[in-house]
Formats: sequence, structure tokens, C-alpha cells
Amino acid sequence: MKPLDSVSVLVPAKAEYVSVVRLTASGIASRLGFDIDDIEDIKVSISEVISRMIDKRVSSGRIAIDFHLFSDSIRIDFRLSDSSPKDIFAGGADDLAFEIIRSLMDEVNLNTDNQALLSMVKKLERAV
Amino acid sequence: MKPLDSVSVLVPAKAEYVSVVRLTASGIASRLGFDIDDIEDIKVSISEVISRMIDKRVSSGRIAIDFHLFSDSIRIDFRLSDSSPKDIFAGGADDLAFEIIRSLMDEVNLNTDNQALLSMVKKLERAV
Amino acid sequence: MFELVLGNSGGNEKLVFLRGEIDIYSAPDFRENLFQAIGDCKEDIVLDCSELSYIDSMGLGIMVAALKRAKQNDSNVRIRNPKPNVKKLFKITGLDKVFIMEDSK
Amino acid sequence: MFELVLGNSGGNEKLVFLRGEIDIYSAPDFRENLFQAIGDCKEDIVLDCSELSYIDSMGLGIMVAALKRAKQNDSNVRIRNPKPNVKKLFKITGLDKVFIMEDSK
Ligand SMILES: Nc1ncnc2c1ncn2[C@@H]1O[C@H](COP(=O)(O)OP(=O)(O)O)[C@@H](O)[C@H]1O
Ligand SMILES: Nc1ncnc2c1ncn2[C@@H]1O[C@H](COP(=O)(O)OP(=O)(O)O)[C@@H](O)[C@H]1O
Repeated sequence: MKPLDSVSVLVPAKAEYVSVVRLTASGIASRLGFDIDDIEDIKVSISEVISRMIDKRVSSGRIAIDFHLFSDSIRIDFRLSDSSPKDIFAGGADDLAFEIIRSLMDEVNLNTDNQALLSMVKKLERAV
Repeated sequence: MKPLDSVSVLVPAKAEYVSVVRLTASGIASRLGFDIDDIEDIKVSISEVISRMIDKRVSSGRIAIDFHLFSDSIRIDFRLSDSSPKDIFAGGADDLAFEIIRSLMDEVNLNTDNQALLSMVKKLERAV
Repeated sequence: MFELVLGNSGGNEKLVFLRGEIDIYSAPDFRENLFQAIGDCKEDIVLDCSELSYIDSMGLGIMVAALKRAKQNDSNVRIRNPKPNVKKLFKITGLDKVFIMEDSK
Repeated sequence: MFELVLGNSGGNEKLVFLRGEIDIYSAPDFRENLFQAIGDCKEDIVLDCSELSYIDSMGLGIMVAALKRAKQNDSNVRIRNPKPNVKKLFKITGLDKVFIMEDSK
């Protein structure tokens, strides 16, 4: 399915830019109509992924974050400007960060075929 | 001069995304150490440019905003994904929006040669 | 994140509270609601800006249009209690000389 | 936007106020200041989270490391008054069963 709109952010793979992406994400998510709790979930999940990329020095360059907006959901794709190992969640299911993302998002896909290292989805009006 | 770091944001040329760019800009500017007044100046200036691009339907596609960070300043470049007329400030110097940008930023360049439609600079610790 | 609320000031002025951000996204809303509020009233329009956190040239342009309409009715538009960042924009555009600026605080 | 402030609680506990955001950027600061605060103290460490607006797995990992150190000294780490979003992270990671969670409000 084609998104209604897409917003992309490209930041250096450095710790000081993670909060910039969080701020951008909260702006986009609030525009789409997510409530405060869902916006917080999205911010935390994005931070976990980017921090892991930076921490594992997966990228020496820039990290691209694509926000794809749909009528009932948002999909966030993470791309890297350089080729690099793709095992950012080496710890697997036991991993604290991965556990958090899996709990907070509705879908998480690693190594997707649309060039994204990781892709995750949050639905609007999520059935709890 | 090469920037220390660069952050890029790509948004649809639609009114609802201007506030998203404002939020991103304030995050970047505060990281660089600008004070609240300067951050506000940057936010207003960016909004004026993007709003004008949208209002004059300069772009049907997406608007790219590049934030180039230097040790003592930030340069913001605006690029368009499609070729289009470049007279977004047709009113010239009398134009309210252009007047605001010129007052709030330290430098404003139209139709620069580095592919940017408009480029503007704000210095840190601006001498008043 | 933009709201226009009509106030009840009692005096011979029409009180209009502005809250939030006026930018290209909220400008159509602002224009419509403001002109509806003005109508053909002969009283001064007071724009209470104490809760207005953001405005740009589009919002200022709409205020100027409102002022023109008010002058036609022999009334005026007064800008009350703008925050420093909003006040600054009136100043650098010279609009602080065009509108009646009021600081009650 | 992160601050760690040592409190003076009087009782037999060591009070540590956390303020702002703990993420990958502020984590090294948090780790260093927290372990310096803990030192070899035998009292329980109370992390007052009432002003902590944000935390992620990195911050939680540092708290777990602090807990291990405390246990070596036969003391404990208590998490006091976390905001709902912070509390939620303790819950989904199961760390609310590992730490002593306190709500004084
Ligand atoms: N991300 C978006 N993509 C497309 N349309 C949007 C988006 N965000 C808002 N809109 C449109 O703008 C309208 C108002 O949305 P909303 O942001 O909820 O309003 P407000 O900011 O005034 O509370 C909606 O009807 C919707 O069609
Ligand atoms: N945009 C940036 N580009 C490069 N380095 C940065 C940037 N922002 C901050 N830093 C680095 O991070 C350090 C702390 O910056 P600052 O953001 O002012 O700290 P804090 O957020 O703790 O107040 C600085 O010494 C600087 O070298």
C-alpha cells in the first residue's frame, strides 16, 4: 500500500541527534492524531533503534528515518547510508531494547526487502 | 567551508508539515546552543520560506531542508524535488515575509549556486 | 493547535482571544473565524494575544486585512498583551505603528 | 537536559534526584554520576524519578548495574515516583519486579 505522505529525516549517526529525531517524530505523530501515550511509545521505539545503530557503530555516516503515513497507521523505516552488519539486535529476543520495541509497536520487521534495516508500524486507535 | 554535521528533512509541500519542520529546527538549534530568542527567529524564518513555497505552489512534491551546522553558525538550505519557478519572493524587498527573514537571519541568499533555492545563515552569539 | 474564542468584555469593544499557533496551516481557520467575529460591528476589535504562542507573516497579513475592514466601519483593531516573540514580529515589520498595541500587564 | 542531584533525606537512605532525559547522549553522564554517588555506601539508593521525563533501555541498563553494585553492599535501589511513561517501561521489561517501586503520591 502506498502511504498518503512521507517525511524523511537524515541525521549523523551521533548520540546528540537522537533527541532531534524524537522531536520530529512527536510532531509527525501528533499531526496524524496519535494520543500522548502512543506518541511516547513511538519516540521510545525510534530512540532504541537509532541508539543501537550508533552504539554498535553500525553506521559511520548518516541514518535515514522514513515516516510513512497511512490513514490508520504510521510505518517507520530505518536506512543506512553505508553498508554494514545488520545484527543490531544481536541479543535477539532477550534483548532489552528489542523487547521494548516489540511491546510498544504493533509490528517490527528486521531486514525487510525494501532496503530498510528495520521497519516498524504503529496503528491508530489501537485495540488494547 | 565544510559543515561539522548536517541534518536533512524532506517533507511534503503541504501546510500541515510546516510545524513538523519548526519542531525539528528547534531541536537542532538548541543542540547547537542557540538561545530561545534565536531559536524562535530560526523557526519563524523557516516557516516563512516553506509557507511561501507551498502558497505559491512552487512545488507539488517534497521540500528538502538541509541544516548545516558549523562551530559558530547554522546554514539552512531549501531545495525542491521538482524544477519550478524560483520567484517565491516576487514582492521583492517590500514583501512582508522577506522583510521578516532579512531581519531575523544574518544572511539570506536567493538562488544560490549550490542547488538551493534559498539559503540562510544564523550566527551563534550574534553581535547585537 | 489554534483556537479563536470570543470574549465578553462588557465595554464598547469586541474581545477576541487567540490561542496557539497561527501559521499557513491554521491561517484559513483564523481568517474565517476572525471575519465572522468582526462582521459589521462598530466597536473596536481587541485581539487578546496573551495565549498566542506563534504567528508569521500570513497571520499578520490577516490582521492587516481585519484592520482595513474595521477602518471602513470607523473602528479599530487593538493588539493586547502579545508575548515577546509575537511583539517582535510586529516591531520588525513596522506593524506596531499601524495597530494600537496594548500592554495591560 | 539531564541532571543528577544528590538529596539530603535524613533517614538511612541515599536520595538521588533525576531530572530531564536519559538517552544515549546523557547516559555516560548518568552512569558516571550515579556510580560516584553510590560509592560504597551501605544505605539504600532512592532514585527520585518525579522529574525524569524520559528514559530508554540504556538508562534502565545503568540502573540495573547500579542495583547489582548495591546488592554487593547488601543494600538496594528504590525507584520513587516515576511518571507514567517511565513506569510503563519498567513494567514492560519486567524490571518493576526487580526494583523496589515506590509511589509516595
Ligand atoms: N499527516 C497528515 N497527512 C494528511 N492530512 C493530514 C495530516 N495531518 C492532518 N491532516 C489533515 O488535516 C485535518 C486536521 O487535522 P489535525 O491535525 O487533527 O487538526 P488540528 O491540528 O487542527 O487539530 C484533517 O482533517 C486531516 O485530513
Ligand atoms: N550539533 C552538534 N554537533 C556537534 N557536536 C555537538 C552538537 N551539539 C552538541 N555537541 C557536542 O556535545 C557537547 C555538549 O553540548 P550541549 O548540547 O550544549 O550539551 P547539553 O545538551 O548537555 O546541554 C558539546 O561539547 C559539543 O561538542
